[in-house]
Amino acid sequence: MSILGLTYCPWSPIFWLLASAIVMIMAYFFRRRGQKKYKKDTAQTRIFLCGEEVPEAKQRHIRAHNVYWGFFETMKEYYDANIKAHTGIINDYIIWFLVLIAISAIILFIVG
Amino acid sequence: MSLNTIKRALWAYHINTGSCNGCDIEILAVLTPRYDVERFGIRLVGSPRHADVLLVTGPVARQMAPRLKRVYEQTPDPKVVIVVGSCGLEGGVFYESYNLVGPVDQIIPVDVYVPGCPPRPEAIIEAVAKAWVKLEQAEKQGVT
Amino acid sequence: MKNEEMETTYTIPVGPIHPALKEPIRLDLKVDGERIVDVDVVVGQVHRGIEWLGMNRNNPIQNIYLAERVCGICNISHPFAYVMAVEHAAGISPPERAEYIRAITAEMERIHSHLLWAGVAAHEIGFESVFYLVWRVREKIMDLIEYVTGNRVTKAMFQIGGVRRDITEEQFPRIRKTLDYYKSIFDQLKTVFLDDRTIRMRAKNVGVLKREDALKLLAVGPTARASGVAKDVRQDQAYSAYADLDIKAVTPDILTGSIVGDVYDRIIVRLLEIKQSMEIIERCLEEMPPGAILAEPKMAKVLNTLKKAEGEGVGRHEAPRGEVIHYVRLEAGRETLATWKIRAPTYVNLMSIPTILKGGQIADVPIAFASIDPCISCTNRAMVVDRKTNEKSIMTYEELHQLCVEKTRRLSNGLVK
Amino acid sequence: MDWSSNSYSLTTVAIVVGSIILALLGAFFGLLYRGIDRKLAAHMQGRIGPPIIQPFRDIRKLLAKESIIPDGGLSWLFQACPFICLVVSILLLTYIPVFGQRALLEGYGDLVLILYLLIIPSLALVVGGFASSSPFATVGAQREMVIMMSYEFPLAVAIIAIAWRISHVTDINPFIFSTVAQYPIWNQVGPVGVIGSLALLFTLLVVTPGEVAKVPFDIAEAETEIAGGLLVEYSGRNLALFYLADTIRAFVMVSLVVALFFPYNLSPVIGIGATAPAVIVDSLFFLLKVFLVMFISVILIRTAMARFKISQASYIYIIAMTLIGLVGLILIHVDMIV
Amino acid sequence: MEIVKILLKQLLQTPATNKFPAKYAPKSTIKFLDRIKKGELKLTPPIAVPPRFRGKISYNREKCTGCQLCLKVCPTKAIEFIPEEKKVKIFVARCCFCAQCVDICPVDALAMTDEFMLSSYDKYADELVVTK
Repeated sequence: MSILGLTYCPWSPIFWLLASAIVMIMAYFFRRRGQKKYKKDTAQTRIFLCGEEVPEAKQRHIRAHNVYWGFFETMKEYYDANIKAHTGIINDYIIWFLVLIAISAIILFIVG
Repeated sequence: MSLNTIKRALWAYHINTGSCNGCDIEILAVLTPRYDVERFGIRLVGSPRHADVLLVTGPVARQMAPRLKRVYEQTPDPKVVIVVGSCGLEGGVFYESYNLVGPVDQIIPVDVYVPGCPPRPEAIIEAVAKAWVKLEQAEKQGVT
Repeated sequence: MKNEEMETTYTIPVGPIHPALKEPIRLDLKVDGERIVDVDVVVGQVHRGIEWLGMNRNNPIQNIYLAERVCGICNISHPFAYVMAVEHAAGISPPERAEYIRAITAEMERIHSHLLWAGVAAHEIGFESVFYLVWRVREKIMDLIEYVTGNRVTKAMFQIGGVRRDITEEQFPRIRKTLDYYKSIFDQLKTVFLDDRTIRMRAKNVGVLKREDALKLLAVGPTARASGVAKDVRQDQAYSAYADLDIKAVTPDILTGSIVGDVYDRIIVRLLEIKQSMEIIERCLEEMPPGAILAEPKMAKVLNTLKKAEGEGVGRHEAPRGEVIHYVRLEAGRETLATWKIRAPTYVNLMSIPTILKGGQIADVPIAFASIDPCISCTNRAMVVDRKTNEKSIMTYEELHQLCVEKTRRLSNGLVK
Repeated sequence: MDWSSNSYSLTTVAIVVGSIILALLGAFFGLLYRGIDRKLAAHMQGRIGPPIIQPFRDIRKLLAKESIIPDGGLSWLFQACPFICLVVSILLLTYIPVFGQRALLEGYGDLVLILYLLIIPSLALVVGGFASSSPFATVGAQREMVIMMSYEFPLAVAIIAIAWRISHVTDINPFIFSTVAQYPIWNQVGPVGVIGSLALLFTLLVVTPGEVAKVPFDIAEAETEIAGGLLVEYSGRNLALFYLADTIRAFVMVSLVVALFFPYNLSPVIGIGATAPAVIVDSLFFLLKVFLVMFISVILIRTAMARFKISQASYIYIIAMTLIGLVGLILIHVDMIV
Repeated sequence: MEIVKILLKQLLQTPATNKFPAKYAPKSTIKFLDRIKKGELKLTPPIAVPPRFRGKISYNREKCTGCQLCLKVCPTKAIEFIPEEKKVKIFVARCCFCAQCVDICPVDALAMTDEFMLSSYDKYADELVVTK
C-alpha cells in the first residue's frame, strides 16, 4: 500500500507501468499505420555498404575492443598516468599507502 | 498507401555512376541558397534506405553498373529515379565507349530524364516538378 | 585461436557510393577503434575510356569537348592543356588576344573551383552554414562564367588555335563588378574560414603531408604548395598569357609564417589563390591586346591541317587541383589522334592519400580526403580487362613496368619512322 | 490538478487521459518545433527553407514507405528499438512539467528517475545500431555510446547541484519539480551564486545538443562520414518512430532546462486568477520559453558550428563541461558561505 | 565568432532564394500547372539567361544544305543525317550543348536558343528531337 500511497515516493512503478502501457498502445497504433511490407529474401534486404557486395557476417564483425575507443582516446592521459603508477613493485605500493595514510591523518588532524 | 504523401517530402540520394562531376556540382547547387530545394521538402540524405528519389548522374561505367542496381534495390519503395545530364540519358560524349554499359535506363527503370550538359539548376527543379506530376497521375490511377 | 581472429582492427569501405564522396572511388579503411591503421585506395569505378575514344573515334575538334568532360570542374584546364598539346604538335600558334582570354577563363574557373572546394570541405565537417554561405557567394562567379561563356559549368571556350568566344569591351564592367564584389567579401570569407574555432579544431594538424613526403610522393597543386613545395606551372614554366604576368606560387607561410602541411594550410593556400586569381584577371583585362581570337576561323580548314600534320606535343596547365599534362601525337593521314595521354593532378595526388589518412580518425577521412580536392573522374583511365574471359585483373608492378617499357619502345619506333 | 485526492480510480483515469493528451501534444509540439528549427536555420543560412509543417509531411511520408529489415541483424531487436525509443521519449514528458502546469506524474517520479529515463532512448539507438549489423551503424552506435557516457556526468552534476542548493532552503524533497518551481534557483542565490547558476545553465545548454544528436554532436549520425550512422539501415515506419522520438526528445530536453531554470509562470505576475485563462497564458509563456532555449541551445549552436570528432566531443563533455558544472556547484556553495 | 554575426544578420534579411517556380511545393501540381496555363497564377521566372547562353538547339530546315559538316564535329553523334531528304535530325537527349555545330554551319541553319528546361518522361519525346 505504501507504493500506491499518495504521499511522496521517488518512483511509483504502478503508475509508471500504467503510463507506459498507454503510451505503448498509442505508439503501437502509430506504428501500425505504417507500411509493413517489404520484399523479404530479395536483394533489397542486403545491408547498404556503399553499393559494394556484402561480405560474410564474420568478416564485418566488429570486435568489442573498438566500442569504447572514443572514451579511451579522451581519457588517454588519465589511463596512461594510472598505468604508469601501477608499477607492480610492492615497495611502490607501500609508499603510496604510507603517503596516503599520512595525508589523511593530517586532514583528520586539521578537521578534527 | 498514398503516393501524394511522398510528393512533398522527397528525400534524395545522389549516385554518381561515372559522370564528369558537372552534374554533381549542379545537384549540390540546387541545395544552396539561390535555389534551395529544401523549401519543397527535398533534402539530401546519407543512406539509400532513407531515400525516395535517386538522382543518378553519369553514363554508368562497367564497374558501377552492379552497384547502381544494388543501391536501387536497397532503396525502399515507392521511389522515383531522376537521371540528370545527357550522359546518363544517352551516353553523351562518352557514347560507344568500351567500358560503358549504360545509359542508366538499361540498368534501372527511370522516371524523369533531364537533358543538359550539365542541366541548369532550374532544369533539375523542373524535373522534380515533373516527378510530382507523375506521382499525382499515378495516385489518380490508383497505382501503388 | 588463430592469429587472424585475434586481430582488433576491422575494415570499413568508404565508397564508391558514399555521401562523403561526390564521385565513385573506394577507400578501404583498416581501423582500430576509430584510428586509421591502413588505407587502400581502389580506383577504376569511373573509367570511361576517354583516351581510347580520343584515339579511335574522335577527330581533334571533337576531342576538345571530350577533354572538357574529363572533369566537369576542371573543364577549362583539360581543354587548355589539350589544345596546347595539339597546337604544339601541329605548329599552330594562337593569337595573343586568345591567350589572354584563355588565362581569364582559366582563372575564373580557379575561383569557382576553390570556392566550390571550400563549400564542400565545410559540408564534409558538418558545417552547413558555411557551405551555404560559400556556395551563395559562388553563384556570382557562376553567373559571370555563364555570362562570358554561355554555360554555367561546361564552358566550351577553347578551340585549336584560339578561343571560340571573345571577351568584348562591354563585358568588362560586369567582370570588374564581380571581382569588386569578391574583393569586398574576401576578408569576411577569410575570417569565417581561418578564425573559426570549430574549423580550426577540425583542420589543424589533420591530414598532415610533410614537405619531404610531398616531394617524395610527387604531389602537385595546392596540396604540394600547402606542404611548402613552391611549385606552380604558371611560375615554373610560364605559358600562354601567364608568361607576361610573373606569377608567384602561393604557400601558406605568406600568411602564417610557418608550414605544417595540414588541411588548414590547404585552406589557406586555396583562399589566397582566389585572391591571386582575381588579380590575374584584372591584369589580363587591363593588358589584353586587340586582334583576332582564332588563328584560323574556318574549322573545316583546321581539321584538314590537323589531318595532314605530323608530330607530337605536350600541354601543361596549372589546374585548380594541380598540374595537368596532355600528351598528343598526330600522324599524317589519320583523322583521330595517334596517341593521347592525359595525366590529371588527382592521379598523382592520390598517392599521398594513405600518408595523409594514416593515423587519423574516421571522422577525418572526409575532410582530409577532400583536402587534396580529388577529382576522381580525372583519374580513372586505366583498367585491365581480359576481353576473352571478361575478367578483371590487377597487374603486379613488374608486369606493368614491362608493359610500359614495351609501349615506350613501340611509340618511339613509331616516331622514328 | 490536485492529484492528492483520495480516490485511486480518479488518479488512474487522470493518468490515462493525461498521458494520451501529453503524447499527442508532445508529438505535435515536437514536430512543430522541429519545423521552426529548420525554418529558422534556413533563414539564417540565407534560404527560404521548408514550410513549418514539413516534419509532419516527413512523418507521413515515412509511414508510406517500405520498412526494410536488413539481413544478418536481429529482426525483433531491430524493430523493437525505435519503438522503445519513442515510448520512453513520450514517457519522459509525463514526469516533466510542461505548459506551465505540474507534471502529470508529479510525486511518482523525481529528477533522478528522469536522469535514468533519459539514457534509455540513446540506449535504444545504440542497440538498434548494433542490431543492424552494418559496419556504419556499428561505428555510429559506438560513437553514440561514448557521447552518452560523456554527457551523462555533466548533466547529473547540473541537476544535482540545483537540487542540492534547494535542499538548503527547504525541507521538502528538492528532487521534485514542484520544489524546484517553488524555489527558483535565481531567487535563492546571491551574485556569486548567480554566476554559478549561469555556469550550470551553460552546462545544460551544451548537453542539450548532445542529447538530441544535433551538430556539433551529431557524430553518431554523421552523414558525410558514416552515411547516416546508426540510422543507416532504418527505413519506413521504423525510421518514422526514430524521427518522431528525436523531435520529442528535443522538446523534452528543452522543457527540462525550462523546468529547472525558468520555472516561472506568467499568470500570477499579471494577476490572472481564473483557471482557464491562466492555463492558456502559462502554456503560451511556456512555449515561448521553450522556443528561446531551443533557439540558443539547438538552432544557433547547430548552425554556427562544425561537427566535432568523437574524441573532441567526448573531451568537451567529460573534461570541459564537467569542470564548468563543478565550478558552478562550488560557486553556489561559496555563495552560501558568503 | 564571425559566423554567428553573419547568421543573425541573414536571419533578419530576406533570403537569397529565387522562388522558382513557386515558393513552396503546390498541393496539386497538375492543378497548379492548369492555373498557370489559364493565367490565374504567375510563375516566378528562373534566373535570366545571359545573351550568349547555349540552350536547346534550333534548326532551320529550309536553310540547311545537307553539307554534313555539323556531323563531322559533333562530339556526341547527336546529329543524324537523313540521306533521302539531305537534312538532319538532332537528338537533344544526346547533345552536349557545345554549339560547335553552330560555329561550323556555313549557312547558319543551326542556332542555340534560350530554352534549357528540357526534362521529360521520355528521352525520345518529340520536343527532344529537333527536326525543323
